Amino acid sequence: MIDPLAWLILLPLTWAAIAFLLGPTRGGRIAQAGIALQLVLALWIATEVAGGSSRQHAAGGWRAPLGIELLADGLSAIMLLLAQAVALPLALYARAYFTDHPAGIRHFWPLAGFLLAAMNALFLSADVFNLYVTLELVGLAAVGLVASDSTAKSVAAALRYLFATLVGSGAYLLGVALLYGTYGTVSLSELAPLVEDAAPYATLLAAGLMVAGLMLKTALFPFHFWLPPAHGGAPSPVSALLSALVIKASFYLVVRLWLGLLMPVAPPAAAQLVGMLGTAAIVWGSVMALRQPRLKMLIAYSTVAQIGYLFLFFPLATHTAPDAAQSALQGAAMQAVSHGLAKAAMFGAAGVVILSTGHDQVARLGGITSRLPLTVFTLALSGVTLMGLPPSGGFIAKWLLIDGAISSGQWWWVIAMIAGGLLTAAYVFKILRHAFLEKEQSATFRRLPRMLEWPAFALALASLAIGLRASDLLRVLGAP
Amino acid sequence: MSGLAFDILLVAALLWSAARALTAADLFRAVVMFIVFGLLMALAWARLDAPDIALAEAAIGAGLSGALLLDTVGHLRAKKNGSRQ
Amino acid sequence: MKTLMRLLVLAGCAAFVAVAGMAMLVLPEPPIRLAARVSAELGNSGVKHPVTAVLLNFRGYDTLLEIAVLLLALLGIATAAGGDAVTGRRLHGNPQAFLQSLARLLAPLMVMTAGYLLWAGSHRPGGAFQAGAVLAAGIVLLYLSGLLPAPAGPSWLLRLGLVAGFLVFVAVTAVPLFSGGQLLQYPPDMAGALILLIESGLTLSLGLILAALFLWLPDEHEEAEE
Amino acid sequence: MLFALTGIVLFAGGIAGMILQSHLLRKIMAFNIFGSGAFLVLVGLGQRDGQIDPVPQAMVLTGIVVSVAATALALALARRLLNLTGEMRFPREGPDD
Repeated sequence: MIDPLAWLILLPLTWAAIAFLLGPTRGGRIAQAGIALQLVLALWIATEVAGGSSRQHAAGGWRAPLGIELLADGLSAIMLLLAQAVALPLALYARAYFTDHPAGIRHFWPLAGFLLAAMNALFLSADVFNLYVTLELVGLAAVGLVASDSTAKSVAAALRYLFATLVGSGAYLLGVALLYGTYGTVSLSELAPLVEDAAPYATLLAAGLMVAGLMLKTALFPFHFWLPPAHGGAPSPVSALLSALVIKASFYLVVRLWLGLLMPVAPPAAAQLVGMLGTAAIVWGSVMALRQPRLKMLIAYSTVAQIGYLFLFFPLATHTAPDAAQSALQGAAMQAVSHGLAKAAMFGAAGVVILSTGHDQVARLGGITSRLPLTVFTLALSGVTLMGLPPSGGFIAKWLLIDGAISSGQWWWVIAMIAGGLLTAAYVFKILRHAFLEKEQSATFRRLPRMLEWPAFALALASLAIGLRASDLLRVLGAP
Repeated sequence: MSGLAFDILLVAALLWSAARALTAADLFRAVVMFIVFGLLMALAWARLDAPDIALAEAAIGAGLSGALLLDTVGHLRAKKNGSRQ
Repeated sequence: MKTLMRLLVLAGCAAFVAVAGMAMLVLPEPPIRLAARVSAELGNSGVKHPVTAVLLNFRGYDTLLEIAVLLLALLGIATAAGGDAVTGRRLHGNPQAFLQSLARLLAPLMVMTAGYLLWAGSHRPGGAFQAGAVLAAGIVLLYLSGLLPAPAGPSWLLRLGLVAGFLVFVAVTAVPLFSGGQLLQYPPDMAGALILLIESGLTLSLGLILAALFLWLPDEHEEAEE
Repeated sequence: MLFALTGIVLFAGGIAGMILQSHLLRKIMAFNIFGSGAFLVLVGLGQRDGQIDPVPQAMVLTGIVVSVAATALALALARRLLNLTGEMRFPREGPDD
């Protein structure tokens, strides 16, 4: 009757188009209703997957290799759940934010709808060419959102982002072309056994192109140059969506391809190299975050650093013992989820600060503790997750990654992670230290609608609580 | 055999027009070379027995993209002249 | 420094060409032949032209997402244009009379060509995209000759026209789900009719979208804000 | 096969142009050129035995439409940047106000 897979894609496509027709005010209402329904569908899929049954769907009724297949397994289910769970509070937040500060609202809802549809389609697709189309959709939607307040700064950031994402998907597409030329199919399920049996050089080249293209889209160091201006310069609801979800989409795809297709041909040295880039990202992103005078730029650089942890998955899971690979995957998934929740909360809180004080200079945050206590609490809680302190989701994530590093005998990644944790603590405490200072004489605060602070706080709380319910999440992931 | 000779010529022209489009000093010439490149691509698609793509490339690839680019060059020139006055 | 960078990039690209070229020359026969499967199922696709069959039946889901990409680009452009409403480009000076008579002559021809391409798509090269492109050219021509008034901001009707094709496509995609089918699964005897329905909607909307891509580009003299 | 090899050259050249050219219009043309290169590989390699394969042809049709969409968006953003800054290249990274 109701197939959650198909509806998770069709529902946001439909409400995006309708929101375009209706305009921002009524569009916002229909968007919230749509996202709420999507969350129910995603929960449904996750429960089913945790129960041990994965779901398939053959678009057009044609099975692979002729048609395009959709597939929901544990990893897809978690990502789908994350996307809808972050999107719902952000939708509430965005309505309050744009009511107060209407620049950039005009096409926000249709763009956000297409973005969600594209990400859901990406998480569900099992066809490398279809994945290319979803990647382009995600990229163009994100660029449109970055440009939405259309100032010189944000337009330049959007354009830089657009070129990066186009080069990334171009490399991915060339990889798809090589795979099709080699094997005659673009279906992941058909490709997997073929790649394992025989891998000519073209396959290796395709693997390199696809992974490199996706790393560019995920902004892994040294491809991170486009991220801070794009995420730091966009309106806050947009920054939250981009930092929490959009980069996770391309990261998910690298993991999906690596696990499902490319691992047999991947040389271990390549995985070590990716891990080293991840480490460099952790260090560089954190140091740069520490040096930023503006709160949103600080948070954006923190994203660059947190992406680094995600990529530690590759050396830990490539040609290592099954239990090490298992904890690496669990750790990466936990990191994606907890960072998604915490970062959405942080950008949300930064937006509150900007609307209330009119600026986001870290050095002038003094006094916000007494005026915006909930927002400071939000920043602190999400900081706990980013640092990886117990009982947060970030703690479980880093603990699982460290477990994977130790059981695969690669202790050097443990050093990287601990150093990263300390650096994270440094920039989180920098924010809090300034927040707890006395109010400056000149500082003014505006009263804000309540629906602005609470969704961000809920997200921060969720990023902490997910650590307590980690076993449920891992059960969804662990299912075949 | 004449087919192959034609293909080699076509490929050479494609590469040449692409190189000129990327490197020509004058922007207007570069855009014109880009449109030539699009039309040659349409020819290549026809040689690859892909008439649908040839049609689309000529209409959308060379046509629409070319029009967009040319219009932007015109816009750029108008802007430059306007700021000089 | 800059020359060094240039040399490095060019050398990298040359190395890539060499490696990729070699890899492609030693490629074995592909183990799967999709072309054969397409011909085998062509009879059940509702159309006679294999490319159209792939585009709107076997891989129709790709095409649905591709229309979404076009709409997204349009949204991005409307956003980038800034201001409260899209004012679109303005005509500078009066268009010449000959352009007007040319447009009067060509416009009906273009509509007919678009109709022909649309109809032809089911059994030979052509289809909604090519037809939409011709339609778009017609709209732009009418506009440049001053026969079509400038859109004073995207009215409700215009927005409906822009998304109508997409909404029809989504509807056809969703309907089979209610009877336990897969998305975009056509009943075999109705496949031809449904594909034509989708393509007709798309031709109209694609014509408008492609024309709008051209006409909505930010123009020079409208920046009054800031 | 000849066309597939040409595609590789176009792809590499387009990427080089994307990196090396600073003018935004040239970057946009470079994007179209490396896109065309990838399309040529897709069809040329898929049909290297001379048999027509409608599947990559349909994929390229999809790809061309996606490219045009991206081109139009890039041009709109570039023109907006031109209107705001008077330049058609990226502004130098300035210190954040």
